[in-house]
Amino acid sequence: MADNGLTPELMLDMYYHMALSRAMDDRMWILNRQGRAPVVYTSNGHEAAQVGSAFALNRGEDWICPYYRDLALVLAYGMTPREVMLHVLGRADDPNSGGRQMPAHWGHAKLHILTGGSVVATQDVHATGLALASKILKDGRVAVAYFGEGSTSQGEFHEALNFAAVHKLPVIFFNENNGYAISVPSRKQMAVQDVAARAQGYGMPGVIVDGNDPVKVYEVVKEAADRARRGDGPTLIEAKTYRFVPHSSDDDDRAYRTREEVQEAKKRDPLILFEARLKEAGILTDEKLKEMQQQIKDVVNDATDYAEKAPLPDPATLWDHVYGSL
Amino acid sequence: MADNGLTPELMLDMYYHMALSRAMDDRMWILNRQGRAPVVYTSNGHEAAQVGSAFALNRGEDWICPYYRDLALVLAYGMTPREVMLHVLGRADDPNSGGRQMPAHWGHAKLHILTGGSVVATQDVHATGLALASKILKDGRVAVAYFGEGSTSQGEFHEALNFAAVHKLPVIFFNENNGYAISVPSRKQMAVQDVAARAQGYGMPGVIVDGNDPVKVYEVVKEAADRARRGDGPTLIEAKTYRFVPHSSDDDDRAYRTREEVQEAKKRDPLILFEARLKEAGILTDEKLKEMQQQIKDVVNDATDYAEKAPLPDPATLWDHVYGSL
Amino acid sequence: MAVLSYLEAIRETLRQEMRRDPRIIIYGEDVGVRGGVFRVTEGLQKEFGEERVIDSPLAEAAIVGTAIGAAINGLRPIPEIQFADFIFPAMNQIIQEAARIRYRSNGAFHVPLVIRAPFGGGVHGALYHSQSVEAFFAHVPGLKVVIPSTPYDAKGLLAAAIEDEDPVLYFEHKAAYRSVKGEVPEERYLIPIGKADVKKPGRDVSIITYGLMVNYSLRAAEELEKEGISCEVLDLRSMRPLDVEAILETAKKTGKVLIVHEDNLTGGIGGEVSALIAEHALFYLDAPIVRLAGPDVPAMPYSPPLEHAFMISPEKIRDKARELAQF
Amino acid sequence: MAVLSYLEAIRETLRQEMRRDPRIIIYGEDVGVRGGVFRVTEGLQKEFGEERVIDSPLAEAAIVGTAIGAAINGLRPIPEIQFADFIFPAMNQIIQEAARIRYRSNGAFHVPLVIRAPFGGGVHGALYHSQSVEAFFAHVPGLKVVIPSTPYDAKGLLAAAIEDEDPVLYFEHKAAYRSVKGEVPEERYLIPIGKADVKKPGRDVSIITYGLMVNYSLRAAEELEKEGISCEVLDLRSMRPLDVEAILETAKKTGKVLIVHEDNLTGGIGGEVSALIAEHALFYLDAPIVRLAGPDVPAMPYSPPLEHAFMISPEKIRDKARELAQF
Ligand SMILES: Cc1ncc(C[n+]2csc(CCOP(=O)(O)OP(=O)(O)O)c2C)c(N)n1
Ligand SMILES: Cc1ncc(C[n+]2csc(CCOP(=O)(O)OP(=O)(O)O)c2C)c(N)n1
Ligand SMILES: [Mg+2]
Ligand SMILES: [Mg+2]
Repeated sequence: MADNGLTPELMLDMYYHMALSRAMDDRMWILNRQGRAPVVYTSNGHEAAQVGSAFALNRGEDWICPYYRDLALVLAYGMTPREVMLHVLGRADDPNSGGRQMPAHWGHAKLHILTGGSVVATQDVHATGLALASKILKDGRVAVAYFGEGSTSQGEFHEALNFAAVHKLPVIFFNENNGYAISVPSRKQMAVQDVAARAQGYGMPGVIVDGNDPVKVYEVVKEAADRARRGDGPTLIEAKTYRFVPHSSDDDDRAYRTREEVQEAKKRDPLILFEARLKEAGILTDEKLKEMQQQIKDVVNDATDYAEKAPLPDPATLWDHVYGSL
Repeated sequence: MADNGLTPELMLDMYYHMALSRAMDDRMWILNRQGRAPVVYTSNGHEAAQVGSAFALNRGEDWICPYYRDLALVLAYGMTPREVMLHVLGRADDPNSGGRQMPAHWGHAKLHILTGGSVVATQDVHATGLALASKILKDGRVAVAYFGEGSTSQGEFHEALNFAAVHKLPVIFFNENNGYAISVPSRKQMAVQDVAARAQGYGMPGVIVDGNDPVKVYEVVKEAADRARRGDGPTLIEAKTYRFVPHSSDDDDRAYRTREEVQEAKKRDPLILFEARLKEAGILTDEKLKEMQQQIKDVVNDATDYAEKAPLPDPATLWDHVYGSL
Repeated sequence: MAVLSYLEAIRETLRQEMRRDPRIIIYGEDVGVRGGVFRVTEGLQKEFGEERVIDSPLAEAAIVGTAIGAAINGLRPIPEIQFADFIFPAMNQIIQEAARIRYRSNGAFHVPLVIRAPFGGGVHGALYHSQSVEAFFAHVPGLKVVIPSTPYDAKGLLAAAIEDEDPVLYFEHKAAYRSVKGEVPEERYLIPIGKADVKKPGRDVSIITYGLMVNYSLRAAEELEKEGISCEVLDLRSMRPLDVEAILETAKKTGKVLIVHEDNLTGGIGGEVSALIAEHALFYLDAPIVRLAGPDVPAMPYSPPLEHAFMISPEKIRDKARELAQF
Repeated sequence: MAVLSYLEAIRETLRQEMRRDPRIIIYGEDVGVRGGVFRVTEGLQKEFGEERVIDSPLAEAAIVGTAIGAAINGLRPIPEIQFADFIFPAMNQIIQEAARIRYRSNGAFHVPLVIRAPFGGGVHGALYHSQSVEAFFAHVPGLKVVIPSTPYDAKGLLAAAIEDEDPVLYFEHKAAYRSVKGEVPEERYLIPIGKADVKKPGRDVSIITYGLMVNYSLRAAEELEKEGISCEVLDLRSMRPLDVEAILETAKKTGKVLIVHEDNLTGGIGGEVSALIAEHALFYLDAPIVRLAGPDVPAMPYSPPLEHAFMISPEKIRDKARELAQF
């Protein structure tokens, strides 16, 4: 594992962010069930794919363009748990949107996390545009768009990949393929098995990676980023993953998938797998793990308390930021 | 050649329609230069691809969804030269649009030629929808969308192919790849050589065919139509072709391609090649050719005269056909 | 007569219509197995099968565009856009294709198509699950746009939309889905598209509105009644075509007009309604024509204080109507 | 001062701005080698290179969407949509993304972007090369929409749009490209977005309009002047934000308002202008507010008699204004 640049410290840090994300996620759902958050989304199950990819980037400098599924990603990219909770609870100081957007609509200018709306696949095009500017300005940045496999049916996915390939832009298209678009299974979404199969038709590499393995994900993203920075153009990466809980707090996944299927998938829970692996490699000890779990508990509690005490937006601010100037 | 179902008579008829289209096309440009037609488009150079494909279909029953390049196609599909000229000259009796649309915006309900607008690639989706209905209604029809390679950059191209593949619809996507989208060469349009390369990513066959050979085109379209009717789903066909004249009468192609390039391409003029081939095979004699040429001349003259004498639309009809009923 | 919710009225109408006409198909994202994210189409796939209730790929242009093709080839498709906010990728197909096909083909082709979409705010949907998009389509000749305010109207307008030979956008207010209930006859009936409905007659002020705001306006009117102010509430029902006659009639009757909609003020339906009155009933007016509408900010924010500040409420309507009555 | 055509004014402004600011890039279909289908960008790729004047793939959502990304990462993109009619595939990027990014990010991000597109009819462009699409965007908070009527305004408004920190739609009337000429100063100047301009003062009737119709209205006003009817012609210049003050001022001054646009009547800018007057200047009016606009048919037909019947002409404006003066 040494030659990929991942030190034990970095791997522990990866694990920390995966576990932190899972804990934050669990907390958000509790807040929802308690009626304190009208709606929440989840990254439960996607943590390895997201954290692995984040660590392969020049965090805070490269652009990431997340979607609502990407809690673990933005945490690994530098958003603090307090910031996340301010967002989830729609507080005035939410750096993502000042409480304007639904939870999980990320955006953090200082961290180079692009603001996202709800319309799927638009960020694929934005990432391409960020990369176009990077190419022209020679700023050395790579842009990464994150998206679900369902969203690849959108025309804008296609337009983005085509444009990026023609102009050999420093952009990575990172697909989190969890097999479902809300209730629609991927066989009703596309007639091929793999999203990556589309890459060839655009003239870019298409890479499939085990989304439950953060190290593998780290490696392929690193390679794609290197390629992008060398001026060799975009890469489409498909991380095979699974969403362990419903699409959002408004969803009920029992309508469209069996409990057996979910249980089966959970056998490959990336958090548990990575924990075992780190322990096996002697990187993570029981003691360290306990310490980390306590730390995470504290951090999540702190973030929740902090956000719950934070003020809601002043209604008068409704009119702010429509335009820069009129 | 016998086993493909193309009798000498059919091949002569193919040739006739190719030559007729070329003559109609030339006449349209003359009308434009004389100020009698404000704008005209062309199928000059695309005749083999269009006529070959038309003959492979159940003409008048299967649906075709043409674009502005498809004069030879609609002629081979049964639109009469008079009807074409009524359209080109914006006459009231134009069956395509009653003089409402620009020339080359085809549509003929009785012939199952779907009405088209100018926005490229929308017809790809309509063909898919026609085929969806055919599958449900089991009417045995195949739908064929025709489009340029430039238009494959549109999101709707992607959405159509994906939808068609998922639902295994009886539809054919027929690309006329002439290497340019107005002035933009295909290397600036896509990072792959062949449009057909995209088929695999949708889970359908992608077939490249020499667009200057009407028989080859006929054969691959026939095969795709059989496949569609069998319930095996869509096919993407790419006919390699070339446009010998400017994009439209408003274009000046000297701005973006050399005369040498055009001359070189004209060495493979499908009309000349097919003529030579039919002569060689003894299907076309000099005498027959002369006779045909005279017939075409007469037909084109007749169509032009007929259309020029035909009345323009009554201004009061501006208000017709906004709705079926209010 | 059965009392149904707004949502149930829509579902039962879909069911009744599908039983009546085998050419009807429904499709969209999650409409099949899941029965739609709001469960409007729940149970329909079970009854009518996977071929008539289709879980489509996540692609709105394809959803609408293939529906156009299917309509032309003999079906009566009722595609669903999961949220009205997500209709923009299909704008090109709706405006450039569906709306113009009859006209551009000189009547040779037409597109009988009903596009259903939930719209509107007040449900913590934030910027992208709260939008009102009717004004974009009401501007387009060739389209019809209807918005029911009650379960009764929901049924009659949906049946009429399905019966129509042209593309109809049918917007459903998601805050009304479960909160608005009413009697709905079992048998099929049509409410003509393009006809407004006086939901409450009155003398002093005309409130012209549609959708959920009809319900809010009725509440406001009820309160004002106690104060001795008599409001007439005109439910437009159809945004295109507008019922010009009914609009002018109520304006002439009361001489004071308040137009209410949740959509952003500028460029909304209200401007058109006001302009019609200002051109054709100007001298009947006793007061300026007032519009009460969503503020001109890009879309409805999430956080409750902001959402509340954005939304039109019965109180806001009452206050404006009172002001106008006292003018 | 040099006399330039409307088209030349736009081209020279692009050139001047690109020389001034190296962050500006232009892209779109055929804008490079071909210099645009109308030749607006002719010579720019030669001067500024392939990296700053880019022939893009045929994909409007990508053209606008990548411009959004590029703008956020430090460039000042000026994408061209080849015809305004082809802007619909980019609707989602313009309305849902460009317009809402500042708001949804609470001001953390913004999108300085100018989308240029030729619009309008009267040039045998038929249904898909003649459309007026400004009303769709004028309805959207977060966007600005400008339409110049003269070469002078074309320059000043384009420079202002480029200077603006928010997305601006800049529509150019294609019938004005070569037919409208005027003096244009060499040096850079800005015309503030949101300010209308009295193109001709008058006493009897206010004609409120924009784009090519300003030129037609001036012709109509000139003729009426001979008949002793004095028209004021107000050029809105900016469809969003509207110059409410200027609109009310002219309405109050003459008491008779004729609103003219080429876009379809219903749901067009005219309704909004009329509603503003009916709410804020009602009692100054001496006559109904009249709108003269494109007919409510899906789009402009090709054949000359139909195109002629659709288009607003100086004569039609003159007749309406006269009628109003005599009211
Ligand atoms: C254009 C658009 N249409 C519909 C939706 C509603 N919607 C939100 S998420 C979703 C499914 C997305 O599935 P996928 O892309 O696979 O991502 P996942 O949630 O599985 O990570 C849908 C249909 C949307 N957000 N945008
Ligand atoms: C959506 C859209 N954008 C732009 C145009 C303008 N336009 C008309 S034809 C054309 C080029 C099309 O090229 P291609 O698809 O290769 O077809 P060809 O003309 O070469 O047969 C363009 C850009 C259009 N018609 N539709
Ligand atoms: Mg998914
Ligand atoms: Mg081409």
